[in-house]
Amino acid sequence: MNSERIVEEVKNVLGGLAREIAWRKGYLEVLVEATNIIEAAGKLKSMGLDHVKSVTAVDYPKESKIRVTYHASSYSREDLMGFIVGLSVDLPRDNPEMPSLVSVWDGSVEFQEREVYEFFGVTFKGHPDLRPLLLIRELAEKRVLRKDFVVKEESIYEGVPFKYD
Amino acid sequence: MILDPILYLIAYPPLWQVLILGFLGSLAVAMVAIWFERKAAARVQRRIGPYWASPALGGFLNIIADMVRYVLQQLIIPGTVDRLTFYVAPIAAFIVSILPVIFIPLSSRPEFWPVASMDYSLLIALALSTLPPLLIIAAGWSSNNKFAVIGSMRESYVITAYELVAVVSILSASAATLTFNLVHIVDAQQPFKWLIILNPIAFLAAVLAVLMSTSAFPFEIPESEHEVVAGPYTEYSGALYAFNMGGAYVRRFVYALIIALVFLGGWAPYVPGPGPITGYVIPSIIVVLKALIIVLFISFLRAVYGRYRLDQALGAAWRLAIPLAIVGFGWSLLLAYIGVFH
Amino acid sequence: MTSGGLEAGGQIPGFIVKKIEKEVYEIFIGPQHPGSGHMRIIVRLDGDIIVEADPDIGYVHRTMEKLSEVREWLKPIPLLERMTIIDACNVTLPYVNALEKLMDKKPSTRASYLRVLLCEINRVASHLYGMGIFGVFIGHSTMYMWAFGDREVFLELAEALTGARLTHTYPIPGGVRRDMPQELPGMARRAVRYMRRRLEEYRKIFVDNPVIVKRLSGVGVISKSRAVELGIVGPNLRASGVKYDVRIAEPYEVYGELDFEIPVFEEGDALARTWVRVEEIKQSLNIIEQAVNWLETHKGEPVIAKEDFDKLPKLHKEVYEREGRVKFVPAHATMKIPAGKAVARGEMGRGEIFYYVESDGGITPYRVRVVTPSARNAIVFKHVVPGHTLMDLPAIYGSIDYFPPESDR
Amino acid sequence: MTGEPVDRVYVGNINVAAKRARELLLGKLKLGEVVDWATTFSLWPVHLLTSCCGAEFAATWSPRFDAEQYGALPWISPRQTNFIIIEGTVTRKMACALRITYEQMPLPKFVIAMGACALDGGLFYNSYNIVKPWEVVPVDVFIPGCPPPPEGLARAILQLRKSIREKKLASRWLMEGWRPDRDYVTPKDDVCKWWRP
Repeated sequence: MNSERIVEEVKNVLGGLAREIAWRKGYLEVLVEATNIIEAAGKLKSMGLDHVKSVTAVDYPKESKIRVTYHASSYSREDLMGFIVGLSVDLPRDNPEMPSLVSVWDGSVEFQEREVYEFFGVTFKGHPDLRPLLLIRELAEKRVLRKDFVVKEESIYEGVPFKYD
Repeated sequence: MILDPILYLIAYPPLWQVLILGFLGSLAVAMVAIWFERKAAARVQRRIGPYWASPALGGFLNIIADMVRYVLQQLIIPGTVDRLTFYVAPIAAFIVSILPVIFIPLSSRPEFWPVASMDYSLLIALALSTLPPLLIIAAGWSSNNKFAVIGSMRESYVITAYELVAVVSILSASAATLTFNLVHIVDAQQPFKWLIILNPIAFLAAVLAVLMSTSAFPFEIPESEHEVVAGPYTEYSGALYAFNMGGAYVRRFVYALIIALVFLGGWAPYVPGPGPITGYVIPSIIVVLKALIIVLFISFLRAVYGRYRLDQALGAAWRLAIPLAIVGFGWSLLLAYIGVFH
Repeated sequence: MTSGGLEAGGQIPGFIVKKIEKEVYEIFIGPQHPGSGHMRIIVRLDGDIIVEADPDIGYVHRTMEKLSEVREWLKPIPLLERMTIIDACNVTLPYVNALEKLMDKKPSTRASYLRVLLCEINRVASHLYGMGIFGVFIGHSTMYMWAFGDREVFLELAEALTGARLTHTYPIPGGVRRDMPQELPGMARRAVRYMRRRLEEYRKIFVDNPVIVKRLSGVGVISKSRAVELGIVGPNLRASGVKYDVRIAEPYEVYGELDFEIPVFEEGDALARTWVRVEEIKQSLNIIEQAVNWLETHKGEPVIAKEDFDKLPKLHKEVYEREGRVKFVPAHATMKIPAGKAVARGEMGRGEIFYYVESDGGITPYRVRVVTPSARNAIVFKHVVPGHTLMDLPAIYGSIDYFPPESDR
Repeated sequence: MTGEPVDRVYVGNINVAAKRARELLLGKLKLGEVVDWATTFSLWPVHLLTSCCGAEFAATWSPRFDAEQYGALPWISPRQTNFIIIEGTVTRKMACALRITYEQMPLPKFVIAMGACALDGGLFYNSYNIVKPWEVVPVDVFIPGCPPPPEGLARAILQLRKSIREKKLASRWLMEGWRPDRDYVTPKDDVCKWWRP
């Protein structure tokens, strides 16, 4: 299967749900609304993307949003094994909240959603066991992977303010 | 004379036996066993093992260093334990482990072993050797530690499995020789009518029982460190832990002594003569060497096997070892019927 | 078990008194426990049966994702390899691949072969590490010692190639740091011969040992469909019958040109997972031989990308000619990478590793997301362990080859 | 015995007796040297893995380096050991475990800190989740390196043995109750705070 065919198939499966479909380096990014992400995920799963490799969250303070991407791929369909589809959703930065996809992708997202919860403060509604995984409570409340949590850095750039407004 | 009773008391043979053979002997054997266990495992694993403590002795002094360190370490008594039981259980277990030695003869000369020549010595020795596990369970229970409690529970499961095997397989010697007296059992095997040759099934069952009773590999289950840390001994430190650890090796040695007498012919083919050298020293050395072979064999298994799961070990005991022991017992009755020993 | 004082609200320092459900026995395995490694598993027992297992990880969380964001592009390489110090090339290679995707740079073929060579050496060492730990978990200390002793052979090979026992920092964007020394092919062939002989002895004492077989078969069974749902990776996945390996699914470097097989077992139990590792060691030995043969016959190409090599000053070229060692121009330290998002994945010894690297055009990464095989296998504790007896826990733990620093990052 | 009232039992002051016995054993009978010798050949590290230097810790006991020849044997439970090897970084979660393990061990006890991370944080110096181990427990020997090779760890064990023999570290606790060369390090803030409800 080549890359055009997979774009076509994803477009067919998702129908009007996808706001934007574009190739990044190494994966196909599909942007959907937070409200219909469960529907979109279910459709992708029925297409054969049966597990999630990574639940990636990126903080964009300039645009005041957090983008959560589910990098899904397939174990059962051999022609899909070589591709990764990223199902993305943009969340507001001050109160990020989205439905949990544990009901769709089961164990493969369970711990990673807990990670995103503790690092970014994204609340996953419907997650069976949402509590910090790696961090202690005190640090989890600081949302350490957001850009406004700054760690000190001693380097040749010391003194230069290292800030993402 | 007034000295006579004192001399008699000091030279009272059972006391000597407990003091010399029982305490010092078992201690020495335990140390040799631990040293051998570490060195043999190291050899199989292409290592050196303990060495620099005494290069000439192959690192044997290292075991003494460990012992000294344990005895003179701080003794921690956690605040949550049941104090009396916590102190008493390991010491009592150690003493009770040694006690069967009183009833184990090392020579057929009655002047050296007045108690041991009694008619039920095998029965009493066996009965005493089944006591220590109860004290180990008490030690684990009094520790008020979850791992210790689980270890104690496992110990109690294992007891129920191996005790019948140990008693039946060792008593099959009595069935063959028609006596409970250990001296008579050994004498009946003179010179080469050893029960290991005549009844190997019972011997096999007895060795299995010893493996299970002293938590040797592959049945090291009550102290299986990857689930229950040190099992019943988790909270013990310093000298009390040394008692616990030494106790296991002493028990192994005592069982090995009984097996050496019952199955390996004791001091046979040697016939003890008069006098202390020919009547006591030589036969006892023969017996201890035979027992030592069994102990070292058991120690060596550590390098070869992993450990069974609890249910598998219990299954092996109930499905394999108990039928084996009963078959061995029946085989002994057959031997008695034919009249091999008489 | 609790005395009256505790129930009455007495507080002991370091202890927490709380009510737990009746008839359920809660034990905390780890982090100081012979059977836990650097993590804690909270196990609830009903009798001897585990009814609930809750992995409490994060004891080795060293915040690598955050630290990568404040270091220049090359500096995360040594940082990230600390998370799986025993598999250092495999764990950093996808990060380098992601950078290469962003920069549109291709490494030279010789560099690709050198990377593959080190990756396979690391894979063998990593599998031996896993098998050794597994051995000691089920009470077989000889397996531990043998595996760790033979692992030294491959560490020495890696040391000859890169100069470091564990932390190689070998791949860099566009190539590798050093060329292969003269004596390496001979060493590698000897090591391969030795390891093949030793695998036969492993089979005798461990994999075919009756006690071990009885202990492992039928334990921790993960069915094919369940393995896919849980998203587990690596040998654990292949032991459940899923033929998935990144080296086949999306060949990176020169894996597409090499000849090797992916061992797949159907049983899905602890024994099958052990067998997968043994078979993978055999395949890795084959790849090492092929890579060494290729490298011996194709000399002369630089070990970094052609356009980078041409830009090197004269002195650096001389050093390369003399010592086979690439010296960085200082510009590397502050290089900028075009903005974009890239994803790269690779097959480590323990399974698939996934990198998401985002650049905003600056001198540091904007975001580095890494999902390691152990992080994805951790779910097994929660969903597979319940229902087994307590004595099966170390068998399952060892057989999935879980390495906490890798999972915690 | 006859005729005298038996209403009083005379016993010695047990503290005085213990002190005298201690002085006799350690002063006249040279028991201290035996203890020091025994401890040098019986340094059993507890099974606490703090970070990735654990890979080299494991290799130190492997056949090639075989630290057991010095009498050191990794053992299971802190109650029965006398020696901690801190393998690299100590995170805030692990600091609690480290402190509890240290406190559970019987005296005399020793600590070796392995790796650059245990010195000042190493590569992770600016991480938000690490603590310096020397703020949590007193450390006897530091080993630099990232990770230190097995030879380094073996050498640290030899160094520790040397200082035990020279400074009589193991026997002095019998006399004085605590190691005289070292203050009792207590963490500034509660390392187990995260765990308490």
